[in-house]
Amino acid sequence: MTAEATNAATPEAAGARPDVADRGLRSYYGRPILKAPVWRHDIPAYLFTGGLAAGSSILAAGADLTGRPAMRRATRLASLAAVGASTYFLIHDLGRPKRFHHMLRVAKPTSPMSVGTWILAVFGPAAGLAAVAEAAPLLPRHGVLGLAGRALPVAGTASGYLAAGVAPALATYTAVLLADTAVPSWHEAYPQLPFVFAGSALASASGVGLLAAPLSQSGPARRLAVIGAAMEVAASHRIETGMGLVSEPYTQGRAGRRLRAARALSVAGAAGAVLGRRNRLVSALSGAALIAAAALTRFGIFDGGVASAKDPKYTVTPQRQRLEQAAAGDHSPT
Amino acid sequence: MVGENSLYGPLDPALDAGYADAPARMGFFTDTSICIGCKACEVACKEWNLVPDHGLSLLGMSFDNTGALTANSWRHVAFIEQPIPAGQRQSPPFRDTPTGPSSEPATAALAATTAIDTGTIPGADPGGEPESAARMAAGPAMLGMPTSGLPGRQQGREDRKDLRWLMMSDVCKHCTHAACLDVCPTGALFRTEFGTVVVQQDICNGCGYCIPACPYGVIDQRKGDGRAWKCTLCYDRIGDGLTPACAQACPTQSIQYGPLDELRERAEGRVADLRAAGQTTARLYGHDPNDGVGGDGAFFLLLDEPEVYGLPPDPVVTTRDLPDMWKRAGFAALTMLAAAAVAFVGRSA
Amino acid sequence: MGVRTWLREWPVYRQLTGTDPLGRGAAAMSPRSAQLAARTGTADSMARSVCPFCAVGCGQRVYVKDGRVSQIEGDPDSPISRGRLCPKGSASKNLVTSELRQTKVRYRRPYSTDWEDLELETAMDMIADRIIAARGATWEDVDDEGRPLHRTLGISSLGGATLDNEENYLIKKLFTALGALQIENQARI
Amino acid sequence: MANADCIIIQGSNMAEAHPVGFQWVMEAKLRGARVIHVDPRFTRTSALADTYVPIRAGSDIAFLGGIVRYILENELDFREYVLAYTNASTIVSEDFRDTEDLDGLFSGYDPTTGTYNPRSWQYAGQEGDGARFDTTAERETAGALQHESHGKPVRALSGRDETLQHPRCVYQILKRHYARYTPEMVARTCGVPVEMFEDVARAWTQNSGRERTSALIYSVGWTQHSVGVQYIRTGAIIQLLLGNMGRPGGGILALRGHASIQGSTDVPTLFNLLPGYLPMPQVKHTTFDEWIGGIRHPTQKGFWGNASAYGVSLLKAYWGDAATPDNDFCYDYLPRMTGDHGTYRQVLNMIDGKIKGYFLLGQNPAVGSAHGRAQRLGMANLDWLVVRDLFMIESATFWKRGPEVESGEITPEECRTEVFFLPAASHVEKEGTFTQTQRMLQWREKALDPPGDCRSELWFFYHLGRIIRRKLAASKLPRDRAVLDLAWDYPMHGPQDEPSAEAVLFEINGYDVATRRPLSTFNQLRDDGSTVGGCWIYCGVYADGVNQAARRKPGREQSWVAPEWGWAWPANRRIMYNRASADPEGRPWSERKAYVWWDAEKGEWTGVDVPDFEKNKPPSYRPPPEATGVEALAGDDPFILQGDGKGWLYVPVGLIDGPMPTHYEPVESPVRNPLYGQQANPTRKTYQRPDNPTNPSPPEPHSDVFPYVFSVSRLTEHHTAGGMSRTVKYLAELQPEMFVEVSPELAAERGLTHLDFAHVITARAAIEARVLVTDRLTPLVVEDRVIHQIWLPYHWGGEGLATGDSANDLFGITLDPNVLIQESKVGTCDIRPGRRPTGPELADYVAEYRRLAGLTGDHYPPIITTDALDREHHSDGG
Repeated sequence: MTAEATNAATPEAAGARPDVADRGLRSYYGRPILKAPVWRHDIPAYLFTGGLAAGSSILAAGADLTGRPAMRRATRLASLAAVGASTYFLIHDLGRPKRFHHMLRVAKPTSPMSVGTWILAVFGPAAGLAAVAEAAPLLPRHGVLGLAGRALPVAGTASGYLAAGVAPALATYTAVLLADTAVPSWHEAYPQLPFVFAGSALASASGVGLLAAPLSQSGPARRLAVIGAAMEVAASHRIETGMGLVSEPYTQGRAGRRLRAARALSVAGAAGAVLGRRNRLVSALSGAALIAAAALTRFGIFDGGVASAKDPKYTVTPQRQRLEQAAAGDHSPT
Repeated sequence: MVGENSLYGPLDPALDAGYADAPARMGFFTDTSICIGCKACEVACKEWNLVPDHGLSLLGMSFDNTGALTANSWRHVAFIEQPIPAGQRQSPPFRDTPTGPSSEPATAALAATTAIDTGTIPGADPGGEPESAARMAAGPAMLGMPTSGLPGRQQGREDRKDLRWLMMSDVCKHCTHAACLDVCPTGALFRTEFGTVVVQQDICNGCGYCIPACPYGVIDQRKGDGRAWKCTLCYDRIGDGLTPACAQACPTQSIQYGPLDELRERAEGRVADLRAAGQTTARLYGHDPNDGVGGDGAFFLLLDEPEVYGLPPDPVVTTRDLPDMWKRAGFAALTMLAAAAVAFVGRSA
Repeated sequence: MGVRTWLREWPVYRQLTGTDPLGRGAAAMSPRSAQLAARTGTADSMARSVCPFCAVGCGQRVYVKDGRVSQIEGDPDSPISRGRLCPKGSASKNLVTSELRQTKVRYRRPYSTDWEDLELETAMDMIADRIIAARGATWEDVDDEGRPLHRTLGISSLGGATLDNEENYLIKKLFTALGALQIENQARI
Repeated sequence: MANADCIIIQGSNMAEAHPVGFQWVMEAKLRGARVIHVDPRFTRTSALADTYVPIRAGSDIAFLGGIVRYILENELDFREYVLAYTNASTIVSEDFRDTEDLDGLFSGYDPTTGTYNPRSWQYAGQEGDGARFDTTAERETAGALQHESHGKPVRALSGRDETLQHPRCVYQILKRHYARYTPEMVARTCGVPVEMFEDVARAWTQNSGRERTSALIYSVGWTQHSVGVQYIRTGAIIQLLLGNMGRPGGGILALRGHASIQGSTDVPTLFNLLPGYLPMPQVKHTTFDEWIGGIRHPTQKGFWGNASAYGVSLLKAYWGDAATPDNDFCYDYLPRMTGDHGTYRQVLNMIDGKIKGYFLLGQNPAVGSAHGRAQRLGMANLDWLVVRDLFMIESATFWKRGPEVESGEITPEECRTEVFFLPAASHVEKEGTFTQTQRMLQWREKALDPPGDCRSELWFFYHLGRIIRRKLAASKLPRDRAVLDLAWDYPMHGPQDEPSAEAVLFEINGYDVATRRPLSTFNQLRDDGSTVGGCWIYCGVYADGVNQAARRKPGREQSWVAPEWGWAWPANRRIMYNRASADPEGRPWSERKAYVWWDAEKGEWTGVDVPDFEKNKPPSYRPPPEATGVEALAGDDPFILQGDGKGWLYVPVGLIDGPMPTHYEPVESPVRNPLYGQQANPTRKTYQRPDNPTNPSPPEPHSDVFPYVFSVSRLTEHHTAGGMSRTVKYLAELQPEMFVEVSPELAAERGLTHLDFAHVITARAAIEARVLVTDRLTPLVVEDRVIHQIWLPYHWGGEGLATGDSANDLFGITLDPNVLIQESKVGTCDIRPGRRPTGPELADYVAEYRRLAGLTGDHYPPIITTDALDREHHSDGG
């Protein structure tokens, strides 16, 4: 440490000729300017489960509409499970979990997390009821329960459509959640991030369809898998390459590894979805791949942002450039 | 009241936050040119606000053993040693002394790797940017003398001409457009009638969203406690007409408290005086209502570039782009529905 | 609490009906924040004191609540310090309320490896006996030329620079009467 | 101070040690004053100064002497002031020989006693008076401390030459004495480049005179030297020559380090003083009159003329009704001094087992005093030790923890010392007065009762006295009369029977015995036993029965002098000798610097401050020839406590090491004295014994074993020995670890790395610390060789939250002859990378260094390093 740090202090190691060094990055003892997010794995996990729940309800509604009961059943149950997990992750990540209900104190359009809270407040029950409706066949034919048994499918369909209506918001607001921070690599990515999340939400949901639904019913899932994966891969590619310096964190370290793996799995999953349309096993495998890809994408994006917050250069350099461009016109001292 | 500048641009934050007849906006002006680095502000703040200690660790960052603003340090005094002439000094102290190369870049680079446990999350991480730390310590002097590079390159006698020791007491900026406040999902962070930004500890549930939202890296989470903490500009004191603890203690009035308008006026005058006295590098930071955060409630007079003190050179509040963000999210959402439709319509009908 | 009042205190309701639709300030203010006040204002008593560290003599105000020091800060009235304090002076509350501060008499008997407790009265009595004994054993009445000395060199004392003038006065008065000459303080260090 | 046009800070790190006081320097700076900081190390004070001048530690007199020469050679002195208010024109005895003649010695040196006979230093025609002054005894008893309030007795009348041309007038003698302190010599000695020196000299002189004033600020950076008093004297000479004394924005400000350190010398807890700087009697003073005779000269001018009244009133305060004219007011009860009884003598006596009991009252010598090892070994050899403190300090646990326990030199099972730890009351848990650094008394109100067994010293000593008196009540021994006759009843109050501090302050102030009415000025004190006065200079603090020290009229509601806040001695004067702020005719020297002046209409002195002069004595007043005391002060004698009413450029009597400051090297120095053959102070107080070794200095061999100069001082974040700061979490965390500062050049030379460990070695000890490599330290060229200086904070010890080795362990014990203050600001050492050895190896390690330095057996550095004496003898014809 000593030796290398001492070297680092000499311009040679700093890779700077004197004249360049002057304009080179400066910082307060190399310490980060920003505070890195304190969120643990819960948040990226939630990003994934939230997307999965959203995608699944959309698929479920479609299946309901087009008479694909097996796929409907699978996706509705997946949706409930996912939204349940989401709630757990969100509360578990709080510094004061017992105060989770404080989220309902206010409704702030400026706070994506507040908006998300209210979205979940609508989506959760709806998705839940839709899933419960799948229990109708198990109920006795007569008596009160019988009555319920006959009413449930209707209610299920209705709430299913409601959930599907809210689902796109649920799947994409999380992109704003990350983008609406000072974390350079998240904030700069705000135009693409919603598409990454939307795409991988659809892809992962279709993954469920491919896993659970019989070949006869999984046609839409296959098409959706291709579209979703395409969106996800295309949008993340732009994030990883199109933002100059702040793209860097997405290509390095853990974030880079995870995003590269995600891309591979997405492509494989989509291909499998198409090519394996007559093979139950291949379909199931590609479904699993798409789900894994979606999860890896979220974790990768998350890691990239954290890395960008921890290194002052991602904060200072872009701002310096901005100032120099501004000063290019007038030379008034800042 | 929601106005066109509610998210960006000049604004009276108290009015915007619904205070009909709010008192004058109060704030801090920290004049680093007269800071003696005594750290009375750090201690006075902790005594009044009952802030926990930040732990014992020698950081080797000159006399800074606090490291950064954290949940357990709401004032932080930065120390920077630079082997360059301070503007006011009339005779270079080290002239004719048998001094070799300056050690400051090297020592700063080493200091960049020291660890701190501040009892908070994320607290103050070592940066892993020794090169940029070295350049901080080298100072802007070379800009004036293109022939010489970083001090430390030249050899022989009389290398160190002079020494400048920068000291600066950092604090929460109480932004006009406060991202921490806007992203807070519980309303724990709120705008006071004085235009300051305060965390309400009876509300905060430690969701942690405010922490990555702050463009200055001020707000932080306390271990064990789980909640977010930062400077309150002594909301309880100023409500009773008292001066915030740090400003009251400051021996040289480097920290000045008062109505923001008066402070801005005073600051302009001070900069002019310093420039006239040869302190050409003196500049204000965070005083401009037209900057990226609509101006800071706590602004500074600096003698070097902001990043040298650990401040972002040109912070912009993230919520400036929020409307665009929602728009993009909306497109993506519609795209989802469209995609689903396509997928189902396909050959199923 | 009736549903009505509950509703009226619900920030969302205040956002919708009040002047703060974005829930940034007025609407989001909590009950605690609403009646927050400086604890100096609610203190039981305030004593005007002087900083115990260096010799500048900065004025301090010491606030007491429920028999404990609740705050110590600079006295703005002081023409010496104008209400300002250095880090040490600012830490005065910590100094007097520190958990490390000793509040019980401790006694270490000869050749012992540890402290033991002792009653204050007992300690005072033991110390008095030891002074009398040491004085008796080392008393010098006259020098070899018969000139009066009236002293003991068997007892020493060091300290006083952080004590009050009144305390130093009594220390000097008592030791002088005892003939104990060797009284010294920080001024010589 | 805020009125100064130039502020020179030397021997003080004001911004760090006195931050709140520094606000006035900053204020002056904002008003355009030039601030100059002269210091071995670039500190937070330097950072805010306009000019920083690095200087070799221990060479300040050479630097200031250079300023004196600059003034005299260029005749830049404020002549009118100098003529009227100083002794510049006084003629000195023809027997006087200067250091110019004797290679660094003055005439009258006696090698056998190591002291001077000042006979030849006297004013012409007064040689006899020198004999009244026994320098040997004066050194042993730190006689010069009395100068805190007054000069030594001299007779008023003496020959003068107003033209200042007489070769033996003080002005010419001074000029000759400093002739060799040229800028080049300053550079050679101090390492200060010529033009930097001249820059300071120019700034200082150009900002002094009729229209402008310069202030000089020093603190323990000057006092803690073997020639400390002469450091301050040199500053005083400059300020007198430039006319900066007694005037607003001028003067010399001593910054003291403890809340009441001024008070603890005014109302002393010092062996050689009684309250009000009355000297403790020496054995030769067998009667009251002999004692007083030693204080005042029969024909002297000034307020010390009334010494007998002060003495009697004190004895009345001590022994009340028992003190009567018939028994000399119990003068016989006072103990007598026979030599040095100072704290360092005591410590060595402890080691030798001569002392039975020791009280530590808010003091932590194990860390705070020089030669910590001797301190701890001394305490380990007592019968009993009483420690009164807020916290468990190193001095209370030396038998349990500490370097000697680690090295096995002290083992609890074999340490006989009986230790009582009594918890003390904090400053908010008791009431009383502190005297701050500008002589101002401020009353502290009590906020609450102390917790548990915690008690004030007032409580402890009052009740201790009560118990002792009870136990001795039956005694018939004559020695116990002094105790039993003691006036020792003070009203008590509160649940803890706390004695009344106000009652004590009332006694200190003094009162009329018959009426018990408080006195309002020391002029009312009498020597017939009709008045009581516990400390004459404090007389007036309880004027009109009002506790003047408790006055708290807000500063903003009164003039900038703020006379109604607290109370300053003497007689609430904020600037002493302020008569000098007006010219001899009583007019302000200039409107800009008006302070006090003579109002002819009213026929009285007036101004923004209380005139430090008799209110109605006109400038034109000339005393009758036979007059003595106050009456003898002329209308233009501003220095009312001096024997001749003048400011002394030349001190004919009272100082042990010479009438004029002379540069001597520190006792431990890497270089030969560039100015004289005499290396170090020839009259310094030494204790030559094996347990107090001194590193060799030239001309001795082996000085290269300890090639570096080191200095220690304070950090803003900590307080002295750390007992009040390393125990406080908010302070400990700000400076959590012991460290040592070195220059990059020294780091390269010794292979030291930033933040790694290094250890520092002297003949006494080796201590370790983390390394801070910093440009704030710079090597200097002295005598054509590079001198490296290192710096350490001295706050650390083994107890508290932040712990570390103690820098004071590095020092030995050598004292200033005038006041017996140790040299603990400069020494020589070696520094090595890595941690020091531990356990027994540590002792061996240091011993090996002693061996290399030739410090074996009982060889000690010679006091005299010039043969001038022999030469003189021959010239005298033997």
